[in-house]
Amino acid sequence: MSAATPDTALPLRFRRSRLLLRDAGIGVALLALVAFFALAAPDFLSGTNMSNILTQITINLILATGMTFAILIGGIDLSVGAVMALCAVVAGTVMKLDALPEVVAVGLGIAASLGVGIAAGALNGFVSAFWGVPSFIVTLGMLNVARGLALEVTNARTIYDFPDSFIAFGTASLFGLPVMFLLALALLALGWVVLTRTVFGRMIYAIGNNEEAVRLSGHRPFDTKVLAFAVTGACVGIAAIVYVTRLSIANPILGVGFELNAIAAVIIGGTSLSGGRGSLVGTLLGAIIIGVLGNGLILMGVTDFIRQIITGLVIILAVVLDSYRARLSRSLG
Amino acid sequence: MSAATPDTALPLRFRRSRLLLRDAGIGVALLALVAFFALAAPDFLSGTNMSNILTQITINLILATGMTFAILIGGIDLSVGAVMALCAVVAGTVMKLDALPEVVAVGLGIAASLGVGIAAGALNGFVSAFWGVPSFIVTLGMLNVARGLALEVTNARTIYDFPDSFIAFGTASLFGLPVMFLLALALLALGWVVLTRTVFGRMIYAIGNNEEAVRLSGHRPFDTKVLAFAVTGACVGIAAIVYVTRLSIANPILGVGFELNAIAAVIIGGTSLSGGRGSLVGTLLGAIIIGVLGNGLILMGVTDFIRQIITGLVIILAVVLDSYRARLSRSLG
Amino acid sequence: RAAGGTPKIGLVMKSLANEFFKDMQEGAVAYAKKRGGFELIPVGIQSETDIDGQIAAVENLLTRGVDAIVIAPADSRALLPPVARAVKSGVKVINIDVAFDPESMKKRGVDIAFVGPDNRAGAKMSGEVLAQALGRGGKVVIVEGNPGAENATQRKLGYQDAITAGGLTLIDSRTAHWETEEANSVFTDMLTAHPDIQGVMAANDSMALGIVKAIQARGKTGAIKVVSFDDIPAVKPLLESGALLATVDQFGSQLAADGIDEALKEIGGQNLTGWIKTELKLVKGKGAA
Amino acid sequence: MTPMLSLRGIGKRFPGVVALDGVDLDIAQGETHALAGENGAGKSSVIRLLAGIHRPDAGTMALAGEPYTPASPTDAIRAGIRVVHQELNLLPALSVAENLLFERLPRRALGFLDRRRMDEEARALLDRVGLADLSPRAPVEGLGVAQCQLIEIAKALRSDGGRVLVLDEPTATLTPRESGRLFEQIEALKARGLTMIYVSHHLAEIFALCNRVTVLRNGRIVSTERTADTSPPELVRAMIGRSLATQAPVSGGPVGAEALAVRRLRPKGAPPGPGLDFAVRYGEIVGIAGLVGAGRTEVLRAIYGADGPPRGEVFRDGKAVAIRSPRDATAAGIGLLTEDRKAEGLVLSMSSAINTSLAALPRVTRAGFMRADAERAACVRYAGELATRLSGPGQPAGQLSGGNQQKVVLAKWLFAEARVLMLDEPTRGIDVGAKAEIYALLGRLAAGGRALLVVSSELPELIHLCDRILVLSRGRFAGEVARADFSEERILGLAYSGYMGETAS
Ligand SMILES: Nc1ncnc2c1ncn2[C@@H]1O[C@H](COP(=O)(O)OP(=O)(O)OP(=O)(O)O)[C@@H](O)[C@H]1O
Ligand SMILES: Nc1ncnc2c1ncn2[C@@H]1O[C@H](COP(=O)(O)OP(=O)(O)OP(=O)(O)O)[C@@H](O)[C@H]1O
Ligand SMILES: [Mg+2]
Ligand SMILES: [Mg+2]
Repeated sequence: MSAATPDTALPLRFRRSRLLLRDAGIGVALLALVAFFALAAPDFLSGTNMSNILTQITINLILATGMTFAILIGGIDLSVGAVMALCAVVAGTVMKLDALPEVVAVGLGIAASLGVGIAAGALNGFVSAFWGVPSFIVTLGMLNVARGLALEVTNARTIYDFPDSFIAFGTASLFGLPVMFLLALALLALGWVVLTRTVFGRMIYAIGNNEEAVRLSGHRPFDTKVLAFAVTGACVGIAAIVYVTRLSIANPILGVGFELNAIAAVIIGGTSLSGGRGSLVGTLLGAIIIGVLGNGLILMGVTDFIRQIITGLVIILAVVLDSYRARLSRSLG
Repeated sequence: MSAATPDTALPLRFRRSRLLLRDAGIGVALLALVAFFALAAPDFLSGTNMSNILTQITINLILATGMTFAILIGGIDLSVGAVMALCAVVAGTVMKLDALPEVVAVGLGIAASLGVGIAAGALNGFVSAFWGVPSFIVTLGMLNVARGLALEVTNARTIYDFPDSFIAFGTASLFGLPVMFLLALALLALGWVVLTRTVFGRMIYAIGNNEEAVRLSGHRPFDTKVLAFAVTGACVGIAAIVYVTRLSIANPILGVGFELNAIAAVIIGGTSLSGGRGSLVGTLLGAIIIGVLGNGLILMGVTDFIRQIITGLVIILAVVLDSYRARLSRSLG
Repeated sequence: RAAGGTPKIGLVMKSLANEFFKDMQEGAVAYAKKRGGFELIPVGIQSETDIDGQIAAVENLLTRGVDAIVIAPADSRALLPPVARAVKSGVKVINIDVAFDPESMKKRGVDIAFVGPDNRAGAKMSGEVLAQALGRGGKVVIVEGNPGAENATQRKLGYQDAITAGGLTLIDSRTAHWETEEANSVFTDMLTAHPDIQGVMAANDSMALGIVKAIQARGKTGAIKVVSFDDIPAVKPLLESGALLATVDQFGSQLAADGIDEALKEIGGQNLTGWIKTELKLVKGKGAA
Repeated sequence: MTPMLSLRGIGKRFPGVVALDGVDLDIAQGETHALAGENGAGKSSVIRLLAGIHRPDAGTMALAGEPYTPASPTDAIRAGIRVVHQELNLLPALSVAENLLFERLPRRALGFLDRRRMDEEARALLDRVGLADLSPRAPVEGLGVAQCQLIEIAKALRSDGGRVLVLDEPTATLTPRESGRLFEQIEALKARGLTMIYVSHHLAEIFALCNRVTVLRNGRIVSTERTADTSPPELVRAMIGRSLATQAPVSGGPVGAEALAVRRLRPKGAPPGPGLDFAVRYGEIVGIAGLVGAGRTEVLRAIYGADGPPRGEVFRDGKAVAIRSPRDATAAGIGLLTEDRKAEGLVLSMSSAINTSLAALPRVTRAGFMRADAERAACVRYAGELATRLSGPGQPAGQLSGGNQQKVVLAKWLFAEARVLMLDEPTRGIDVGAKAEIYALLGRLAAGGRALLVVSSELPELIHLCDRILVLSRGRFAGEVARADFSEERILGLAYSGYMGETAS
């Protein structure tokens, strides 16, 4: 005999294909949706509309990329919308400093947005990891703090009239695709590499899986947690810049409810709310589903209230479909 | 040895006191808060103000009671605010049916609200348990469906002018306490009995901890899950009635964001977001903390934005304090 | 009460996160400082729909023993019970911004004076500028505020009045919940579905900002005309460039101050009722007739 | 010579439990030192102190003469102490290689994983524990308990076990084949002069592998002796304070009617073929033997409906029953004690009493309300019968020692009183004294007319317990052995047969 574990090869191959299928599951839901809208709304497949959809999902995609880090490590970040507003108004304030040359002001503004985002994220991570308190509550607190700060620093006013050179980015295109979307995609790809190819990424999955086991292996989950939330925060900072360049305003009440959209993209994409399982590929698909749904129903001329009802139903349907895919792949495996 | 349980009596007493301490932890935070406001805002401790606070937390308390069931079993219900609006407008519509005698119409309206709430909750539970999909997404979908339906049935209009006999309940007092608050308290007490003393409650905790072990012990977690979400829904139906009797209107946009407040009360109260751990006593304290905070800061005359910032900080502080309590009780134990 | 020193006036606002109400409150505070002789206690609520929070605010003001309340109600009926209770306990109440429902007031046996602009008339003024620019048969869409919000309803009605009067064709009407980003997305999609849109009526300036960006992104600047409501500072450049054809200033910063004035009159013994209309001004952008 | 590890006056208390009390222990450089003792005696507690998970309340530790005060597992690992804990601590969503190398993932510049080196290192480690055919890139979830245990062991073998290698019941889930492989590794490490601490309830292993053995009882040291100077019976006496009567094989009662039968049963992952046919009668104890991965667990799970409706037919009392889920199975009077107590058997954070009653709630309820006293009484009763060491019925199952957790799982199924009881590795981690009690208990159950189906990786256990043994090999029955023909050689021969291609014996 000696063939110790004789039939492992087979299930392994199965498992590989199962992984592909896993992402494909929600992809099928997306394809179905696209096919439906292509038939139901003539303009849906047009180039402009595709480009519009990509523009519309850009901010959610960036936030969801960051949110994926927080959720994978077993946490959640409810503060992204409010912190985004804070980032935007801080960046806006800096960019409008007359004392500085335009380029410098814009550069500093971007840096400030990133800085605020990272600081808020790291603080979320620090408080929840250091005192071992649920990130749900910590980030709920941060939501209030950030929103209050944003209102306080602007006194509830909208900041507007930014340098044209900066605003131009918001609507620029490259190879027919919105530059901002390409940026979001690049960020997602970077995140994917980090999550799947680096020690930091593996640590995130590991902590989300079994934090105790990570500790027993001689690691300190604390550092990784703080860093993961800082990544979420960095994405928020970037999203804020994208917002300002696209809409050329920064106000303290922007981003209300964006956290739910971002979380929805992550969870529809198959990432487990309890951490440790999921991928950014899923998040991309999840964000696109949400975007396509909003766009397609308007193109079809569905009225507001009915649109909201259908949106709810399709979100549920997508994950239900996904569960059949999971069952199928389980019975195959 | 074989002396199976040598020192049973001692540790049991230990455990009892630890449990008390567990709830006490967040209670200490509450006491500190009350003491602070008593000093900082002279009117805070007045009878009218106490009664105001109780009235103000009533709806959140009812929703949080229901939410505790959903979270303990390992789920969450994001749809409570929207379903509450749907319940309210359906109840409102029924109550205004001219064909019916007033008493009958009011009775039917209350029944309708409960019915809609229970149906929505059971549907949430059914979909998430049957297809094994995260309740986060299912209830997010339900949020949209219910809100859309509420807007559609009312065409975004407010329903008003309810029978006085019904409205009178909203402001009635008993022994100097608001009747509606007493109702909420009774509901919470009932929930506490169900959770701690019945088979159903036992199942909820066990499933929240380890669903697989429960299933393999020969149970069907499915039924319990559907029922638990139906309880959440029933609480929503009751909250809707309280809303209507208190504010004497029913409109389709009421309850926006109420889910976050309810979840916050539950989590501040020490219930674990991943299920299986927590108590309604904690939820009560959590809801009171949120209520006292909002009320006290207004009485102190803190401006709105600063108030929001402080609210955020205190929420974080409360759970951090609670973590010290947990550490303390662990080291005692 | 007034006998015991300077009168206290509570000012109950809606969400101060809204620029309009923030202006209003600041105007009131400035006015209080200028005029003197009374103490002003301003309070706000977290969100537009936080009726419960506003009731709590009213109750808290009563706890603090104010002599008068100036209120911008979050709901035209739900706030009446506590306010009516206040009136009956001798507290003077002045209603600003959104009027209490007359029937409900009658039922509760109170008649509270309303100081505020006519949103519907204002929207009609703004809409008429668009009607004039497009001529009869012009194809327009409305981007609405929060469904169920009184202002949103009034402004939509006003726009519809202008559409009827000007012979315009309304091809779509959707909500963007008062938000810039959502308005940008929603209008972009409306434009895809109806490439022949010639004009937009936005229920507030924040949404107009997003709509103008969507028009620019399509390269249709000038081809699609926009009117809106509020006249916040951020739309100044749009008015100057003509990207925004018109908006309406309802002098929000004076509204609360006016309300306080009336409240002081009541404390002084007068009894005010009915609608004390405040000024509305049409602000025209470049290119508007 | 200074000992490698030295413990002086170590004490550790938990609420209501004194886990360790004045423990003095010296582990010499290069020796393999066994810790023995009943369930809950404190063996794992010693190890958790060494591993930096807990801190002693009293006493001092020294490593190679230096004071040793680990504040966290990190410190312990830095000091060169490597531990295979009694319970699995793997990361299910991560790959085999990542789990193996998790303490220090091979990295390149910028924190990138060095996947090639990872595969290579992982392969080498898998090789050493006999998992050569497992792909390093496969995720750990979906692997059997035994494979997971081997991965835990392989993890600790990296860098040749550090300075001190601690193995806490490493063989509890392994069949003789894997255990043998492990012993080869231990011998090789011994030859290199590595210091080891070895915990096991299998006395034979202790005598075969270890130089000295320390016996713990109730948190105190009873004796430390060279294995050459003692004997298994003496050791047992030291552990449980009395001799263990040599036991006659368990004898069931008079064999009755057919209680459970399966026809053409095809469990999950079963090879193509006609499926399995067998029956168990009332009063009978039937064993299922096989190597790890032979599919024994899957047979029990299939009958129980744990993976959905079974493919094939199941008969109870001669009548076909439709089983779609475990609930149908329990309704038909079938119980299953699962193999993985942590994930499938227990609700760890809830009390022992709650865990005891979990499969028999109607027995402790009245009109939908729990009868807490009845529940506690049941827990106390079974704790007595199984000699479970717990501080009280309220103690959370997760705070019990491994063996005592297993006893609570057993208590759950005993309390449920299923007419047909299937047990998957029922004595995993249970001490010798209690094991004897449990065998007697199972015998009494059978004598009382129950039908028992037992899966075990310990052949002596099956031989002692069963009336018949079915041998599974690669998902197929390789044969059935009657009590008269029981021998380890015979059964092992059959177990291997499926892996020998055409020349099956
Ligand atoms: N975290 C804890 N809280 C309370 N009691 C504990 C805790 N950990 C261990 N104990 C108790 O300490 C005692 C010793 O447990 P330990 O795990 O050391 O036993 P063991 O000798 O390894 O037993 P086994 O052979 O069953 O593994 C047990 O009574 C156990 O219940
Ligand atoms: N890589 C794998 N992929 C899929 N299934 C596997 C894989 N390895 C093992 N299995 C399944 O799990 C079972 C292995 O489980 P385990 O190692 O516990 O062996 P067992 O015979 O089922 O039970 P026991 O451990 O009691 O011997 C195999 O029978 C096989 O069906
Ligand atoms: Mg142990
Ligand atoms: Mg097995």
